[in-house]
Amino acid sequence: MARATIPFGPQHPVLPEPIHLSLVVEDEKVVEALPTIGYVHRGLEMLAAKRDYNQMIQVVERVCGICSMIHSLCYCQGLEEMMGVEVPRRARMLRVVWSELHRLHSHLLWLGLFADSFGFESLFMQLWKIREKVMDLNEATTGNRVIVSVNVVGGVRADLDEAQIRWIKDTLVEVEASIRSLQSTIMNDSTVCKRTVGVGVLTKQAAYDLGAAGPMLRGSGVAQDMRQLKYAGFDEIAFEPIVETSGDCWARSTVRFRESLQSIDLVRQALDRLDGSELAAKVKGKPEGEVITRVEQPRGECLYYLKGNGDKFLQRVRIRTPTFANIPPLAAILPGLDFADVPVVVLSIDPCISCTER
Amino acid sequence: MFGSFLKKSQIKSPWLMHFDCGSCNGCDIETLACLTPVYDVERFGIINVGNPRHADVLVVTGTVNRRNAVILKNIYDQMPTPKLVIAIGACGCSGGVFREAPNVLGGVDKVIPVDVYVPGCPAKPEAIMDAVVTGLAKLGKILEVA
Amino acid sequence: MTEAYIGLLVLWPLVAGLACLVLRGPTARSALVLATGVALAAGGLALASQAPFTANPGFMASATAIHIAQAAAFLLPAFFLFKGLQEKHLLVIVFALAQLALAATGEFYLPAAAAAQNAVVVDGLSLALMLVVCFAGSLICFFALPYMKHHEEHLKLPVSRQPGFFLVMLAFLGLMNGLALSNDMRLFAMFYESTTLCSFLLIGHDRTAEAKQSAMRALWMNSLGGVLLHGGIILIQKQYGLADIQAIVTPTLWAGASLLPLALIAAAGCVKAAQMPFQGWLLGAMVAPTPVSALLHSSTMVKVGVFVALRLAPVLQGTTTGKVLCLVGAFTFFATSAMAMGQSNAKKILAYSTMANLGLIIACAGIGTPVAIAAGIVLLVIHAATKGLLFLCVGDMEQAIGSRDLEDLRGMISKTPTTALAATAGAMAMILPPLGMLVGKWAALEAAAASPVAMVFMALGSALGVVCWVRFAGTLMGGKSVGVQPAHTSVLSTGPILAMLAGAVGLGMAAPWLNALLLPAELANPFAGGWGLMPPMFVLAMVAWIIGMKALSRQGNATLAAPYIGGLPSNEAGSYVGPLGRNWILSEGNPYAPEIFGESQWTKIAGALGALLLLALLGGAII
Amino acid sequence: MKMLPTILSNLFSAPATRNYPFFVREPFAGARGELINDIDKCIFCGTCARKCPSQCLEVTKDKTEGTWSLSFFSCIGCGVCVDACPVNCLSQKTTHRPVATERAVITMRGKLPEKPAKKTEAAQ
Amino acid sequence: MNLNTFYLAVAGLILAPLLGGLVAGLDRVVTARLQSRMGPPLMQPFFDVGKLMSKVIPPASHWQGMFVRWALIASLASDALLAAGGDVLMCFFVQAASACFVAMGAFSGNSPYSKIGAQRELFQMLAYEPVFLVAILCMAKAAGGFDAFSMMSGSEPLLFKLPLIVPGLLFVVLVKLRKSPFDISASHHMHQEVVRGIYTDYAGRDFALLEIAHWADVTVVLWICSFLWATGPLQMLATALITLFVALVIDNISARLTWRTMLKTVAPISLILAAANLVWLYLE
Ligand code: SF4
Ligand code: SF4
Ligand code: SF4
Ligand code: SF4
Ligand code: SF4
Ligand code: SF4
Ligand code: SF4
Repeated sequence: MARATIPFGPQHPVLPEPIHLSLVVEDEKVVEALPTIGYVHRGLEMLAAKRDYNQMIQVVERVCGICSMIHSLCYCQGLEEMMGVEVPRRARMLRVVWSELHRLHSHLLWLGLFADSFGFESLFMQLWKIREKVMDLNEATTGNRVIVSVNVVGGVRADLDEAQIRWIKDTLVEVEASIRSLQSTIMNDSTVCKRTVGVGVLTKQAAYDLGAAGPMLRGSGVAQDMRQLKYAGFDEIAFEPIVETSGDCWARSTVRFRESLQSIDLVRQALDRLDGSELAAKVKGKPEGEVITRVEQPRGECLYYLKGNGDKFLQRVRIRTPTFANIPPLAAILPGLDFADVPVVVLSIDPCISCTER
Repeated sequence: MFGSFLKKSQIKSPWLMHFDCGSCNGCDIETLACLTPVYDVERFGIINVGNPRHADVLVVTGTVNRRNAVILKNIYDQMPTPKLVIAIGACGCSGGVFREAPNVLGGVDKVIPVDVYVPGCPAKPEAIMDAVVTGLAKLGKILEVA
Repeated sequence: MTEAYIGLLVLWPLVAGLACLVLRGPTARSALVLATGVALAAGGLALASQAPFTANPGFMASATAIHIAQAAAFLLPAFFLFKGLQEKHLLVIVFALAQLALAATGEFYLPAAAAAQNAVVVDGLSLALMLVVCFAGSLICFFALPYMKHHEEHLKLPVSRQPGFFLVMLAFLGLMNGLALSNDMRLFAMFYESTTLCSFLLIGHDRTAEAKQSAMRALWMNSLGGVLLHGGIILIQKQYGLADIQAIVTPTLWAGASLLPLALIAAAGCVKAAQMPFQGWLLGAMVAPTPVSALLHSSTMVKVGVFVALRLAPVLQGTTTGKVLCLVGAFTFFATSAMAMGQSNAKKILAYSTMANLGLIIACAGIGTPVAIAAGIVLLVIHAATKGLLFLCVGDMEQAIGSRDLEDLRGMISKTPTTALAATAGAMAMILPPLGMLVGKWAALEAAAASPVAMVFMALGSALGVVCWVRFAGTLMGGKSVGVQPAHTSVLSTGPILAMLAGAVGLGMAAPWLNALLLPAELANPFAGGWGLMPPMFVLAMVAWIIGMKALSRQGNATLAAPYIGGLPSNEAGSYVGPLGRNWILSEGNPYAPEIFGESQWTKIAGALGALLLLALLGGAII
Repeated sequence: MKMLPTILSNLFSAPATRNYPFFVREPFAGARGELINDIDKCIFCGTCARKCPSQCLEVTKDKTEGTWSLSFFSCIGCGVCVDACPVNCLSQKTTHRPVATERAVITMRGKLPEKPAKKTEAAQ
Repeated sequence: MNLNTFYLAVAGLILAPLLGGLVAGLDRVVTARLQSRMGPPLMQPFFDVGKLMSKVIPPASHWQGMFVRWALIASLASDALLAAGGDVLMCFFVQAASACFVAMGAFSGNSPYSKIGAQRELFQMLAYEPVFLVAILCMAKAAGGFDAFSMMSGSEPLLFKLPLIVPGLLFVVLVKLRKSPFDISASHHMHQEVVRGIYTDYAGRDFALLEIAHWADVTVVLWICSFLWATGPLQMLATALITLFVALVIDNISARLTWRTMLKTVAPISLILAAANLVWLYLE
């Protein structure tokens, strides 16, 4: 049987982002997969030497344009911890609102791309049509569709008025109904199941051993979610991680599907808890010391290590992103797959290369 | 008549190819959003193709770093002429917020000629549509002259 | 004069072969082989110009000839028995003994059959086979001259075995001619058995363990065929006292009678034509030098099988035996096409495709209408040219690169351009309209309107064949071009290839007229029915050819675009700069879907089904 | 199969497409679009340039005149400068910045305020 | 061959690709509407081809130009054949030849995606050709002749005698239109692991000609489908349009399958149904 090499990427239509996989296939079955990254590396962490700790908020937001808000949230939380700032309750709840809206649009986006990876174009279109409503919510409340720039050290820069809160709630009712109408397609459609059920199975033990994160981990049956750490406003909000056990592409998409509904619920809970407190606390002094903070991004656990030495420039900013954690499990499940399933499985980890390489 | 039909069709059928040349995904996703129902650039005859040999318009997002510059050049060279290049976002225009980062070259025009720049971070889908229209108008002028 | 030509066709090759044995020099051998080829071609054409005719040349019509045939009926099995004992091969022994017993029954216990009215009867069918032998066979013998020289250089033999080899090769042609021409069952049986002998000798020529094993397998299977044939002959002898083939194949003779004798003979044909489950011997024949495979596959041996079936066809029309035979052929067509799909060994692909096409001819024979028979003969002729061409090409490429695996033959277009292009053209000739094979297949499908199941098998086999050949041709055309490497060339290897190519294409284009020639007078309009489509299609094909060549000449000198490999830079043709900044080879390989087209499971399952169908063939005749 | 109701209802209802550029939706009130400077108000204090995360502003001044230049290709529209400006002369339109075919920098000149020293004193 | 046949053939030669282009335009508009989009103008495919015609690009292989032109001629020939009332079986074989040329051209290209696309195209041919062939045999049996005229001149719709070949024909249409779930060798849309698959290496003018050949193919396939209700030209048009619409709907409600699934399940099932129909015709 003859072996063929298929260079998959870095410019490849299935993946909007550049990563390269040298796939060796035999009879269109993968026998070897060698990943290469570095095509979107920018050297972002080193910008900390040139941008002060406040300016870095805008920089770390651009680690990734999909869950940008959650990056700045994590960064700001780290600084707040380092500098001992108490964030007002309204700001913490607003952070939940926007971070969950980000998760919602990220999951819809991902579900769409996932659908497209197995050639279900109309599902992609439908999901992205729904997503536009969420993008409108972002734009109307913060001024930008994608990179909302609401976080500052000590709180947030934007606020919601009553009319906006009502509008968000109304829109979310519509969005929820539209998402639910696609549930049977994503979870039960026969052709979809043909492509997802039993494809790219990652066992619970392997997920744990290889250090998977986020929906990839929860799809394999491990109930771990950084929101359990009760950062931002999660201390007051009822939250239970969503878990599936089959560990295949179906489980990962189902986790994300259910999480998008859960996010809507979390936004509602947070909106109900908005009180009249300040938007941002006053911040005094310069960051000093080191701190590690973690948040749950749509793709999983994200970790920031920050070190300040009393200067306005941070001495070190290190970011470990969820996709980075999910690449070893991916490399483990690729061999043995049908070549046609490679994009499905690669997308099932929700690869975000720009955060992996920063 | 046939000749003018061919000229017209070059403006009526821009197939675009998107390359993420070191972006943060913000602009990529906005570019992709252009294809979806609310924006639907297929109205202009635009198809997103994944293959430079079929593309007329190269849409580049991102900062351009030392590693992907050669890939960008490769893809550009593989496109048939006449071709348009659209640089998307602050990153594509100049390197944006990252232009002083160590691995960033800073802007698509450092590697290949750019026809239209779309500022913004991320560029809005409307702005991207504007860019295509502007680019095609530019192409139309070139064709008329030639 | 006619008789002299017949003598030339049958005896000259034998004599020339013997001369090869005596004059051992390569020059003399080449001269002899070339002379034989020319003589056969000339003789064949001379005879063809007179057809149809009957004749009684002394060496075939005399009592001595019959005596020789009777003696051969004992001597040949005796030789097989000897071989079987020598190799301790049980099946060979059993079948040789059975043959001896049958020969004895025919000779001593039954009244002798009446001699045939005419010893030689030449009609369209025999003419077709004879011309195939004279032209395709001769070309293959020419090709064998440089091939065997190279082959022996490669094996580093101390003493050349070529004299013996060419003796058998040439004699084979003569015997085949005899078989095509003879109208007496006893003579026919003698030629039939002697082809078994020749193929046994040729397959075992290399004397390796594998060659020996394959030769023995061919021997036992074909001896079984011999047993069936003799069984049929003896039943006819007992029932009618006939040995005149023309008399036997008149449908009125069999009205109301059991067709068992004919079923037996048809089954013998199936064995020779390597129909399921007897595909094994023809596959094994692949170990022999390529000219042998080419000879066995295109112009001799297997053609005996379909020749027999087509001979009997008029009687089979509309009978159960005919229907089952049609199924046997159609099923083999389908099953072997599927097995070809799962193969990367180029010679095995050719082998399976041979069986498939023979299956199609057998199916035509089973249908038995004049239209179907004509289609079968057209297929027989064109298959000979096309398959001969493909074998020669693969043999030539194999000698150039030392492998016969399709994966290694990838991109041969840049190494041995002429041969690879000829092979591509051959592959196309197998599948494309308006070339002959496809046209024959189409005629067969339309003629098969009587049997829905056979039609479904044919539809499947047809698709499988198309896919298999496109992949074959595509693989030769594709791949990385690593620059033209000089390969050995000889006029005697490219010459026959080009001649075969001309034959395959020319005959393919002439198919409607060929078909018309073979039909009875009232149907013999070359453009009746769908055949009328052919002339416009030729015109179109010509136009396409010209336009395509223009495009080729325009693009042929263009600098090629760098390959699109996801934007990665390439260092040199066929590689790219991949992980770790290293240079990675862009290797290529076809998927063969072994879980669907795996050889072993098909051999088992399809073999069993084929065996069942063959039993049904015999059983159907008894009932 | 499960998608059938959705696509059929799509077929029989109006498309979701906004026919841009023939139809332009009213931008959201708070949208952060094109950055503009009411240069007459600007005091060329340079706060915006210091705070800008993208470092795309440059403010210089000589004795009587100041220049404020924005390399708008690098502006990320974050609005930090708008927030920081002490005299609120910076603002962001709700519409996006038009596309350009050339690289350019926006440079604005203005008179320095009458008594800069006084102003600083007053602030103190 | 009389003059009438000749005119018909020429009409088929010219009209069929145009019809195919319209079908492609209709396809894109209806697909867009099913996805809640406005979609391109109806004439968009013609602009696309015009655009491709005027592009300048080096070929990926010296042979592609030749194969493309052969494919185009074969496709047009199958159209003309059908229009002139020729043998439908031969029309099918001629069209298969066109597909073979396209695959050969892709094989001779230099990108790995093009070659995988060609391989997959072959597997697709393997899956749909027998089904299509058996369907045509069924039609021939039910109509009493292999030529297009006898299939078009029935007094009563063939559909009543041939209900079981409908799934098979739909399968063929989906494959030929390159629609989900069978857009395996080349997808119209960007996101496929093999890029544009078999079309990856074709570009510029060659690609434009290929597109025209594809239009001609689509016309032939839809035309053959319309034989199912061939009691008059309007009915045939309606049948073809309904077939097209059903194919588009299926495209929009299903994911792409793999060639293994196609070869192991879809193809055998539709073939068995069609074969059952054939046997049934004989038993009747
Ligand atoms: S190990 Fe520490 S000191 Fe050394 S290069 Fe890394 S960060 Fe710098
Ligand atoms: S732990 Fe991080 S820095 Fe260390 S080798 Fe791994 S990826 Fe590199
Ligand atoms: S996916 Fe990665 S890069 Fe994108 S927002 Fe999330 S963590 Fe950031
Ligand atoms: S990894 Fe990035 S920051 Fe480090 S040297 Fe390389 S380019 Fe520079
Ligand atoms: S311009 Fe902004 S949104 Fe676009 S890629 Fe750059 S950082 Fe991301
Ligand atoms: S909007 Fe942000 S990036 Fe732009 S000039 Fe102001 S601070 Fe700088
Ligand atoms: S901060 Fe305001 S006043 Fe100061 S320089 Fe900037 S725009 Fe002018």
